Amino acid sequence: MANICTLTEAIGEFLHDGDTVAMEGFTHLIPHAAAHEMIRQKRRDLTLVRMTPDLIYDQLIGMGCAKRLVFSWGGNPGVGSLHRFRDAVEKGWPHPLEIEEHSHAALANAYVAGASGLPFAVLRGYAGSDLPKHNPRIKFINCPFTGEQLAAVPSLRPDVAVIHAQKADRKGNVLIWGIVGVQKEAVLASKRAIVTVEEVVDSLDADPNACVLPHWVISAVAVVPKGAHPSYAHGYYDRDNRFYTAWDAISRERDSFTAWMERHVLATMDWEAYRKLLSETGGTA
Amino acid sequence: MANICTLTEAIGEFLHDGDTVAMEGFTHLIPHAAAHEMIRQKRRDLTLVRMTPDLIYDQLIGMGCAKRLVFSWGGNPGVGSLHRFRDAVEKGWPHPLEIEEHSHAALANAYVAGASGLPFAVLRGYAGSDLPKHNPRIKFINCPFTGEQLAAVPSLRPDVAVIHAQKADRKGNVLIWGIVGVQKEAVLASKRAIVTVEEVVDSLDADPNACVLPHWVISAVAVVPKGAHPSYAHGYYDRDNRFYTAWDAISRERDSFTAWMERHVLATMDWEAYRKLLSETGGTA
Amino acid sequence: MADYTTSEMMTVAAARMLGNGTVCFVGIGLPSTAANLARLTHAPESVLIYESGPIGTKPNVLPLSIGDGELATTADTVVSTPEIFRYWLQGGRIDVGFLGGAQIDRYANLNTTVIGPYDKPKVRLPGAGGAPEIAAMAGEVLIIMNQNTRAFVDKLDFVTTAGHLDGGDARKRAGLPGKGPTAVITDLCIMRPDAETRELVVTDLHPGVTADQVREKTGWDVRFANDVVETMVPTPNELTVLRALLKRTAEAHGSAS
Amino acid sequence: MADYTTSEMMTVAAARMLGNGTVCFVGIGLPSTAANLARLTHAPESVLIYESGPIGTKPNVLPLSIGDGELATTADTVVSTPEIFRYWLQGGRIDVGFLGGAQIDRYANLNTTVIGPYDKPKVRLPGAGGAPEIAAMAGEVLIIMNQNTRAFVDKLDFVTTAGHLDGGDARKRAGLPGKGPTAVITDLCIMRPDAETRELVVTDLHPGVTADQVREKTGWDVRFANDVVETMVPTPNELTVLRALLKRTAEAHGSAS
Repeated sequence: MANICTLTEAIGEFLHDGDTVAMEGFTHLIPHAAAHEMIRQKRRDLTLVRMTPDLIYDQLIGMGCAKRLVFSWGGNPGVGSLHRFRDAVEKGWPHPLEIEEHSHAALANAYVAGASGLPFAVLRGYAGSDLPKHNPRIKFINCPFTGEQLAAVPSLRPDVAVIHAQKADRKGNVLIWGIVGVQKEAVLASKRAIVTVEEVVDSLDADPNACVLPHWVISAVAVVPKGAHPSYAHGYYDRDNRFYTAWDAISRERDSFTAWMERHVLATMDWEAYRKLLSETGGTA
Repeated sequence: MANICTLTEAIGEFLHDGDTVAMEGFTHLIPHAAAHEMIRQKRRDLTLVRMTPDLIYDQLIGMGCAKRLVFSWGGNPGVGSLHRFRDAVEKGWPHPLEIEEHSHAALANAYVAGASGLPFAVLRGYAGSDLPKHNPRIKFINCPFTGEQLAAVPSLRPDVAVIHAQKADRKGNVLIWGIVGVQKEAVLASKRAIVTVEEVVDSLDADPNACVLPHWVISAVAVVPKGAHPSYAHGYYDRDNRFYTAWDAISRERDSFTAWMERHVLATMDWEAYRKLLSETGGTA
Repeated sequence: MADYTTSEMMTVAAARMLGNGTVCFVGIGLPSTAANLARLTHAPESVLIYESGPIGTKPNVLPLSIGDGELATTADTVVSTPEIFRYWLQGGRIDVGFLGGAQIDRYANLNTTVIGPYDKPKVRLPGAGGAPEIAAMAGEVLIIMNQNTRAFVDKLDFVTTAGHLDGGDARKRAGLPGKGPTAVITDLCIMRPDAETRELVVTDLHPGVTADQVREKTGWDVRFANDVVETMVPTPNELTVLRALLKRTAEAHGSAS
Repeated sequence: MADYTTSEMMTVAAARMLGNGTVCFVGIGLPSTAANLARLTHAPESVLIYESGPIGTKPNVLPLSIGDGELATTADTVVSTPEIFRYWLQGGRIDVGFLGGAQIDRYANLNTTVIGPYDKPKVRLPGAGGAPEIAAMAGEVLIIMNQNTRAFVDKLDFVTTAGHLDGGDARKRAGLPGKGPTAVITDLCIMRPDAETRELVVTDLHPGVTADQVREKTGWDVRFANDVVETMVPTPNELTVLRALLKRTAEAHGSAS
């Protein structure tokens, strides 16, 4: 049975300095509350894996939690650049960030391979691209039957997956629906899994073929309402597009970023306090 | 948009002599009506692919439709042997049957690879088994990153997939639920797809993440109520376990098998006439 | 004294092997009966998975086929068959694989493929199904089979599914991740692999069964542990639950149209 | 005369490229606007697929992100992201890939990775996303980009996504299955690859745009077809539908909390 506990306890117990961490959610259900808690608990030297680093990793990178980033598209969706990501890559602030860069198809396949207990993934990918020249973890192999050349990437086997989901039942079985992204694969590829949920219910009332993660593959479930904000939770709340736009200004300069994070994350006790502060200050500022 | 037509037309137009045909359904939703129509239309020299040949291929093999069989478990589930399959393999009746034999894991992976446009599948499989000694289409490769040895099988790319589903909408979008088996992969691995359904409805009313096959990957949809019998259609009718038991006696001898097939399949015009005859003769005899 | 059958003894003995909370990949037939008996008695939190796709299924009646609707209706979730083999079995999520077989040898290798030569079989058996990869990937493997000299043979015509291969560390050398078979439960006894040689050794005799009876029904010169114990007789509760399960099952399947 | 903007002309011209019934893998931003305009005008049966998982989506307002809830709510079905890339894109089910880009060269190769050296970038761009495999696997590729000399460059610092590589049959030799880019639609013109060399050639000029204007905004010595045609101006219906779509979108996203 999954451990149903607070987010503070979940991060404290199951996510450690130096871990390889996959926090997934494809614009939907991004586990922002969990990232804040990692920042509060001052996790360091993390290898962060995520197809789209997005605001969630911009914050972790800017706050010095990350040593290495594995990713495939690093922008602020619909807005522009991730300034903290760029500052780390271009200028090494707050410290240099190693990057391992892939395409979406390759990372999606690498998660599938990880979930499948395989050491590598095979895909029709990267032909003609310069990415393999700069990433030694992209190789090419030949089909043993046809001789065709195909790309290969190592599977992802993170120490911890962190995701946000709509709901869990009292045993810790978790239901995700809508844009399900790569979360099931991220959880099953990882040694441990932390799930934040909008609510815990008596029964999931899920379709037989819905995306349900059984409790016994999950280390901890924490109830964190609105825990995906500014991302969204289908059926609960919409994407806060204004926050994504506001983030561009907040994060553009080191000082404004640091001041915002100190006030909103480090100086708040938990996600509830942060959300309260945010509502008092007009949502973003 | 998928062609909504009769089963006679669907088999006539999209399934030809010499084709490689995958008829899937994992004890659930086995497309028996379509197999009868193939027998009526006297298809020959087929390569039949199916994880569990089951009664459906026992009938096709015994009626001389098959040249080759690709499979991973050939029994009458819960009852015993498939006598027509055994007679073909052991004694070459009605003519010799080439076999390509795999494990379930390998065939499931081969369908996935086919659906994924890859020439081969990689799996942790076959270690210590004698199967690779007798099947040259099982090879072993090494991971380009770790050097580990893994099994490889060619992907399945059938000419036609044939499946039965609960329902389609008027455009030909198809919904499958319950035990979904390997049907989505079989359809997407194949060049053409024929789907029989219990009913056509105005709207599928499906969960967002339900197993839906869009109309534009399907060649033809035919409405055939009870078209999976003696298999079952979840939400419509149960598995006819008595028929599976009765099949053991019907199929044990060549004469009784041939007589049964002639009377029930060749002498009936279509599935509706067959079902009527079956009900008049007490369900099996 | 014995108000139970040898078949009931076998099923009960096999069921007891499944610890509570265990994630078990269940084969159809005898393994399915035993796994569900475990779930309905001492192991209510065990998680049963069938290769057709149901995860955490709690069938009220036993499935006749590996993909009965009852398995889907009572499951925590139902995934595709490729997902079962890829993410759940090969992904290393299974504690126990519970298998039957047509033939077994002293190293718990299984044959479900052919009697006689592969290309000219005397008897064509159903084939591998999920067994080779279940036996390879599960943390450990339990095998349940009726014991007789046609089934317990000196040499297999065909190794469909690797147990301990030719013994010792052969399994590890072949790259098989799981521990392999840890017990074979029959209608007469329980055998377990020797710690060194991995040859099956009789460790438990069911009540009233003699060593000679086991020898008669085994196709090799079977070894016995120094301290063979007697299997505990089925408890009244085990028998009640098992018989009710089988009765419900017979009623449900007999009345299926 | 021109009661439409250059941006509207670009979007309308791009939308017209999508045939009805086409299965289109849609990038976010300009491609998404154009694809949905096509769907709402001449191509109601086109099937739009986004890499986040929605298949056959019919959003009433444009998504701001690639995974907006609107895409899921209005889709025929929503699958996982791995499935999108594996079964649908790599499986060869996509007719048209519709992409944007930061930089393009004369062979329609795209850079969305870095300006400057990879290990010491002047500007770190977002990266590949789905583009390399979309451009590889889709039957053909349409590219929509605003035209200027920072974007249309003589030499890319980094080839993220292969168009026609260095021209001729280079694409085929590199093992890329699809036909590659068949048109680049900008705010000034439409370019298409030469049948032999695969170098982009201006084939259509938008109304009022001169060849010199295009030359000024292109970082290489751009070629023109012998028979350059003028793009048909946006029809009243195209403009009405586009403007209503953008208005609905602004209202929906502005009011999001």
